[in-house]
Amino acid sequence: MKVLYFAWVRQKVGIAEEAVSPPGEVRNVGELITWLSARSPGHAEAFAQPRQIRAAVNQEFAGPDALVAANDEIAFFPPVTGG
Amino acid sequence: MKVLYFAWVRQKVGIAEEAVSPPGEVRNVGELITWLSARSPGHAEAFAQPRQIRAAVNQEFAGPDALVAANDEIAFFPPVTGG
Amino acid sequence: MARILVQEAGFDVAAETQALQADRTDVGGIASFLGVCRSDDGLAALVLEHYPGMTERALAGIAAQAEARWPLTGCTIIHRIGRMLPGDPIVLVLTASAHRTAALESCAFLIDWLKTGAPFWKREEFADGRERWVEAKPEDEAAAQRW
Amino acid sequence: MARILVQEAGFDVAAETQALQADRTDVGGIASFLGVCRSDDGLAALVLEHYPGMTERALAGIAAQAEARWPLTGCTIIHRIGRMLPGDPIVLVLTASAHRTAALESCAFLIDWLKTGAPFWKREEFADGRERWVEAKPEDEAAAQRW
Repeated sequence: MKVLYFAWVRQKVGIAEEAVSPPGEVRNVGELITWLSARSPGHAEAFAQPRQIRAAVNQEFAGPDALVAANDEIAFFPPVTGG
Repeated sequence: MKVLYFAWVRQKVGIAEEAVSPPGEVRNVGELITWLSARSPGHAEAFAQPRQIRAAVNQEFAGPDALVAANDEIAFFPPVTGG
Repeated sequence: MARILVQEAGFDVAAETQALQADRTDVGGIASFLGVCRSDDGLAALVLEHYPGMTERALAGIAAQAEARWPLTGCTIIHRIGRMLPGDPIVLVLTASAHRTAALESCAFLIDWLKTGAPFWKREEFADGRERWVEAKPEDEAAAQRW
Repeated sequence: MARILVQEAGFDVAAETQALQADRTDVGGIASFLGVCRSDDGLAALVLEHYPGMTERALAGIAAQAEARWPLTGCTIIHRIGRMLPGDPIVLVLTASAHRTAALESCAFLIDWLKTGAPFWKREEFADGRERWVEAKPEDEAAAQRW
């Protein structure tokens, strides 16, 4: 599973991208956030306020209940501010 | 009183502009239309359908009840179609 | 104060856009509408007539309403008169503001009002020699009234 | 098919406008919105980050929605990334249609959705060295939801 981070989520995690292999009980975005939070203090800080976090699964916006699978590309970032 | 005609109103009247001196009982735009209609067959044709006619008094849109006076500039034209 | 031009000549969209930004960095968005001559039904040319004097007054009045209603940093209205061929630009409305909503709304307001509140008339000339004065559309009146 | 570009380089508003008219005379109106970097609160620069791949998909999806909803003859979205200085253009949305309402509405729709539905993030850099990620505005979400 490929995980990408953008904007201040990337800055707090400290890396832009990583390959992870969460255990089988991590089935959705919300569970992945919980699991990733334990990886490092940076991860923990990035995900400390889940309401500030948005996600995409395979480049489509996804909520916390969206399922995640081994070959997915999952991205975490703040609410978007383009335009 | 200066009277101006635009678009097909001008084409039907046959002139773009004329100076007129209507009698005192011609007090408003509607009465001026009636009075002008008697000036020539072209005027009559131009004003045959008063609902198709719009007017301006001193360069402001005006309804049939708008007053007209000797030194006014009165214009008659179809509904506008710019933009 | 809005920039209002009624002219036979064409106009330079890029230069007009640039002029609204010149020497200022408080502009966040510029909305524009460019009206173009279509070639519907074999149209060969469109001839635009106006009421000199009243046109400029009407456009300035409409622009002043927009400036009173939205916090604009600039506003430009250029309307051409005379003979246009299919593809030719006819009218340009530009509005600039710190925020996009003010720019977008005021631009739509201006073009809607310009269609019903400024003394321009269009005559269509067709390839087969026919001529026809364009009739006012009830939906244009409705569009202007919604503001 | 909309023309979608995500690029560091600037863009040529006049050329992009012209391209929507090239070789056709069924375009009656072109609406546009140009987003510009403001210098609020001593801003020195704005740095725009995005999600390569997803950005283009999201913009194409938003444009396809606009094209399904309004009878457009053309649609262009150009969004810059990287470092912008006050006064620099950031985003350009152009919509062309036979009729003005379709062009104006779809342009407003696109910029509203782009603000909430495309993965861009802005970081502000100030003259005194401070940096700050721009926060999403609730009114942007509301603007997008009204469509």
